[in-house]
Amino acid sequence: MEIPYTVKPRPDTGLYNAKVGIWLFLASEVMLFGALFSAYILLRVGASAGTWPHGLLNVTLGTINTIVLITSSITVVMAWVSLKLNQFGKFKMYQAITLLCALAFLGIKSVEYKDKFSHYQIIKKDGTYVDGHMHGATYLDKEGKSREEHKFHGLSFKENNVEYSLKEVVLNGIEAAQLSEINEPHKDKEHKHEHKNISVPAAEIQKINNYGPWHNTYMAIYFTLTGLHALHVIGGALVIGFLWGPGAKMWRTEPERFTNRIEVSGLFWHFVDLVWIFLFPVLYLL
Amino acid sequence: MNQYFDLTKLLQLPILASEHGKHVDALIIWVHWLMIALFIGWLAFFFYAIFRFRKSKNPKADYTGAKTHASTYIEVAVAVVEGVLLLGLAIPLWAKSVDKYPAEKDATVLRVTAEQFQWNSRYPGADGIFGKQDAKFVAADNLLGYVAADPNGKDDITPPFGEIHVPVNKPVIVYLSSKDVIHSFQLDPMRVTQDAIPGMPRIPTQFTPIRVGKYLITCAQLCGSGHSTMKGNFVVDTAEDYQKWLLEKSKSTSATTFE
Amino acid sequence: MSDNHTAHDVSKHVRGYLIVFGALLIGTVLTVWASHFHFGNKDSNVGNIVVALIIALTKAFLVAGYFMHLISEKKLIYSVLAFTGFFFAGLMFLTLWSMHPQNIVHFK
Amino acid sequence: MQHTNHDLHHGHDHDHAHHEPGFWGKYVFSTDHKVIGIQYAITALVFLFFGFSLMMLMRWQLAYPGKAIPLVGSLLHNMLGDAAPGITDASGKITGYIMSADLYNAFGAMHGTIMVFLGIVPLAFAAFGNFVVPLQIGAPDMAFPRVNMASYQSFVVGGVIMLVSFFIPGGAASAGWTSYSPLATLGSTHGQTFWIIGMVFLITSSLLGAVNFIATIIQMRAPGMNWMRLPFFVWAQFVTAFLLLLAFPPLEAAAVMQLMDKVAHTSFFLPTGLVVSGQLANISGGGSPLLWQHLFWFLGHPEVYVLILPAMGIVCEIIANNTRKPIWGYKSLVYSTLAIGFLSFIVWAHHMYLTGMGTKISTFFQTTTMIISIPSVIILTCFFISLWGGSIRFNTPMLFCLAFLPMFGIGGLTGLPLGFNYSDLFLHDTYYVIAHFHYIVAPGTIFALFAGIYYWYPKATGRHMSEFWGKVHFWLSFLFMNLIFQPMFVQGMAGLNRRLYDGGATYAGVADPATGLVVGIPQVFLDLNKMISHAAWALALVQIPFIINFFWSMKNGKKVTSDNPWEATTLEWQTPTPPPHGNFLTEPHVYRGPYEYSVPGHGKDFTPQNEPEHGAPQPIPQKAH
Ligand code: HEA
Ligand code: HEA
Ligand code: CUA
Ligand SMILES: [Cu+2]
Repeated sequence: MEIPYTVKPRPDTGLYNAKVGIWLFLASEVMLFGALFSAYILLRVGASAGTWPHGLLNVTLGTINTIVLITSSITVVMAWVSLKLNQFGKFKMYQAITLLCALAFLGIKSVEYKDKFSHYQIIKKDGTYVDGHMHGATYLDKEGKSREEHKFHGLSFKENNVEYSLKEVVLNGIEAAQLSEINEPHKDKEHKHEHKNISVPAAEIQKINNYGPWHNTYMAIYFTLTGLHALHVIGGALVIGFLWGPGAKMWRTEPERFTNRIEVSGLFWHFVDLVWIFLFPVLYLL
Repeated sequence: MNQYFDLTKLLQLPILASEHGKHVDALIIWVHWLMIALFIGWLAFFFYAIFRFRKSKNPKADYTGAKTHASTYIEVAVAVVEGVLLLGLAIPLWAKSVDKYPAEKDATVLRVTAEQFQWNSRYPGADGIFGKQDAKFVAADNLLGYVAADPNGKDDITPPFGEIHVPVNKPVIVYLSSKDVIHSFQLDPMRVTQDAIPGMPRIPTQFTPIRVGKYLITCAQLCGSGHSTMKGNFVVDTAEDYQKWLLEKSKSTSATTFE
Repeated sequence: MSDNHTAHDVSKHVRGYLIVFGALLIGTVLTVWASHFHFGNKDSNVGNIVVALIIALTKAFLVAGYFMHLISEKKLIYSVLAFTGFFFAGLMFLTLWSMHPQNIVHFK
Repeated sequence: MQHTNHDLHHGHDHDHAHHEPGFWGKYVFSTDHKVIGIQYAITALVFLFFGFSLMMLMRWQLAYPGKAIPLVGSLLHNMLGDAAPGITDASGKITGYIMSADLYNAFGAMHGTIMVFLGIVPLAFAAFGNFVVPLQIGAPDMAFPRVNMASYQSFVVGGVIMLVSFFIPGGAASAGWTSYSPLATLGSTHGQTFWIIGMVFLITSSLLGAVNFIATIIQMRAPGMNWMRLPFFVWAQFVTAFLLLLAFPPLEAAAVMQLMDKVAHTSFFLPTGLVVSGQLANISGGGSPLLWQHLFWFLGHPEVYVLILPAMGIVCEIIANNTRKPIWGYKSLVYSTLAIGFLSFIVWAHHMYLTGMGTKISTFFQTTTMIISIPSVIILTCFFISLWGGSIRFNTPMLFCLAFLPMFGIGGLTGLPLGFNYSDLFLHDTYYVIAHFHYIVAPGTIFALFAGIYYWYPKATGRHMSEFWGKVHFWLSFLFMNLIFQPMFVQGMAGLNRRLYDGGATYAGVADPATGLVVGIPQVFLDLNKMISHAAWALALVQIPFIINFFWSMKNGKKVTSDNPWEATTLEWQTPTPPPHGNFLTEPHVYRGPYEYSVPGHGKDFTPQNEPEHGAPQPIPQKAH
């Protein structure tokens, strides 16, 4: 006996196996992201006043990425339609666009990530803050010969066993007395912070770290959610890529089954898009 | 209430030294009555059935089997009893213990801060007010970040680790917190258990000791390699002894800081 | 909708897909635009959250409904999703409810 | 698709042409649900025994705190180093090796993890589900054979990661199987990281399995096999699969967050102002330890029903078969199971009563907890009443099933005092809890699984396991299980806490000179530890007959005389033995419910599901070539 309903739907359910499978899988995905969204709400509600950043992310890039994903969604649908209409060439074309969109999305995301890692916050010994992008750092070696760096290498670092220690860092950003001034710029209209280069001597630094996941719970959930989402994008792209390249052979042998595969992979892709539809406002706008 | 069917003997519950404790025991005992009744009943039926319907005795099985509805009644009965225990005892008693706190002035108030693997206590002293705390001031010699400047803190009393005294027959309010991991403040004779969770300052728990004696504080939450040894002494004194103890502690206090 | 489709009624849907696509683009622009205003009373951004969520939900409905064919999907799929939705709601609300400061016994 | 004889043969040549599977293809990378089921079974049994072995070592420490471990002491030391430090006598020479507190905690955490996620779930759900479900619904295989294989491989990877973690510096995870943060996250060793990654693989495995089972049961039921004709075992697996599908992802999310806390130094579960070993922890803070508990128990409680439902399914099959009569109240069984599945998602916080829960929340969760106990009562009651009027055969599988009933009864009933938070106040974290759930999972689930092994073994191998040694295995296991877990109730009532490295010695009762009354745990209850431990080791010994029986019978067991040795009604017995690739020679048609035993007016006392209503029974197809 062969396995039934791999292509034709089962009469009483009206579905073929893979369709049932993917929807069940998506159900579990809903619970996965659902739990993370719950965590997000909880951390946000629990965050003490002024510590939750607003307008930290680059909305333009976020918007572009949203559009990129939406576009990829429509091309996925069109690819499936093309197969239904028996236009294999068009299918190839649409899925190619889909894959390009996937790449574009990941590219833009990595740019955003990179930006966050070069964005620093300094807590000075006097309890005030300096916040901005790393402009440069000056280090001194034993003989007091100074050395300019564009990147921050920690309070001290070693290079071919010469010990360099931090003299000062220059951030391009703002100074603030309270965290809230940094995190809620929209709240206080009175003192307008325009960005300028601020140099901070090592001696005044109480704590310095960049906006990696460790920076605060917002960055933590931001990196976790978008990172997990990015993994889904990669996974989806791999599947679609396979069905576009080597997997496409099946079109000649079992066209119907191949069309189903495209539909199923498409369902997954739309789900990834769907998650982003919520991530975007939640992380970028609110 | 339960002197007629005394399961305490059978259940071997530890000595009871707090006022509300008798209710905890009562609930435990009532539930166990339910369990025992069900279990015996079922077991009896069970053995009778497998004995009477063994193959050698009953070679031909009966297609329909039991035609009774008794089971439904039993199930309903179980549900009802559970409901009664729930609405009659469990819920109201819990509500009482977490919602109705005595006024601080007619209670013995103390803070207990758990850390791996011991119990710190702090009394508000004569003024009855604890010193302020502020994360800013947390430092090696002041791990709870008490504000040195705060006058209320001056007379606070901090006895050595794991030494906690309270007077008998007076409500006790303990404000729990933890420095590092989750611990659980457990006083079996008082029928008290409450987790001490970092980041949740001052989770309160209350009870009224009714029996002078020296009791054990145990930790009821795995908290690391020293979990099993994380015990403390909880001494219930007569009012006078308590005052004496408090007096001598308040002398030595200035010396004892945290750590 | 799925499997047993004649080429004809698939092509009928194409227009629909394109309209949805347009709607999604508009929705995207809309959220961004809306985020520049402040809705509701001034020292709480609940208003904005509501607005943003409404737009997001609409977009989600469009994607799920049309791109994922949900509006014309089989009963089985609906019931699976219904359960999932219920348990998801349970997870989120019960957790948030339990962790609401008012429902945790602590010094007030 | 009715095969004519011709294309049936064709089908076979075809089969051969396709997979001429060598050893690897046949036993290791097989996509045949039966082979995968057996792979799961053996692997899980080994893990089960391993998990038990960890506990036997812990039981030594509990019975004889600080005494040198006999037999394997130096072995432990050689493998784990200072985790099993040496102890010296007066002259300073090493007299033996003991278990450090950290090792005890690691073993405890891993015992829990291994037993639950690498022992019972793979055996009860994956192994039995894989082997039996497709056969019982009349399907040629699972819906997605390759996914099925992937699920098993992911399970093995997860298991290996867990095992490796014992040998990394600092040893395995040691924060309990519940891995509460901050304890799990603080500290510099990587055992917890391994645990999390291992869990991610195990979760993936279960998710793939769950999707596959549900799809299979929905899509691949043979003609006539409508929902109310499904054997109860299939129903149990169906609900179980949904529990895994929807309850595991939140734990996966939690695991990801804990992983971030561990490797990316985030603070999802770490609050502000943590003070670790004398100084302020260098973390951003702002997280919540309670969040982890909620996400863990959101899985945790459904998980416990994952441990019991398949067991109930097995018990149901075997009771029906050995009472030779239909199960009493099949419908209420099904609905109760669905109810349990549904409710088990909204009771989880009964594990968190003492985290400082307000009245509203505790009322809600107490109530749901009490409600969920009712369907369990109904299920058990149906099983009891099914005995009434039967013609009971006491073979080994049946003995294990009969024992399951009261054992589950004890475990379940003792859940009630835990379910009321006011009594849990005292019982929480004591050995009463340990006894509660072990009664359910050990003499409960494990017995049901033993029963299942003895029952389906002939179908899988074509041979019976020895009845005699089976009975020996049963009676002795039954005795020692109870000697192990019954005393734990007593200890728990006396206030002895779980997870105590020294078995409670620190809390040993002392008479207070002032008042004369004894506080702490009276010595008698601590002495029970020795008795329990001896019983545990004895339990291990009496598994030897089973292990030998299990392997020996593969070659030398009594050959089955027919494809249906137990004279059962369900479809798995209407196939050749062992079933060929593709299971059924011709697609079976189902005409009736699963338990049509002793139907009045029928010659024999069982009527297979696929036997046509009128006329001669379908000839049972003989072995494939
Ligand atoms: C398969 C596993 C399983 C099952 C089925 C259950 C079932 C139940 N459990 Fe249990 N439980 C666990 C596994 C399980 N539990 C585990 C592993 C833990 C500890 C986790 C940890 O902290 O490490 C735990 C802990 C635990 C707690 C937390 C205790 C604490 O930490 O303080 C609570 C509290 O409510 C609880 C309640 C219940 C209840 C009310 C049921 C109910 O569903 C029970 C309903 C059943 C009945 C009421 C029995 C009816 C019996 C009959 C009808 C037959 C009688 C037959 C004869 C007499 C012949 N359980
Ligand atoms: C399914 C779950 C499960 C199972 C089956 C068991 C089975 C057993 N458990 Fe365990 N246990 C847990 C889950 C389980 N446990 C959990 C979750 C905890 C809490 C951990 C924590 O605190 O974090 C715990 C804790 C725990 C403790 C408390 C430790 C402490 O708090 O410090 C103890 C103490 O005695 C214990 C003992 C036992 C014993 C003696 C068995 C015995 O019943 C074992 C019986 C096993 C067998 C009989 C083996 C069968 C297998 C074979 C015979 C192999 C055959 C092989 C082939 C044929 C190839 N367990
Ligand atoms: Cu502190 Cu356990
Ligand atoms: Cu539970």
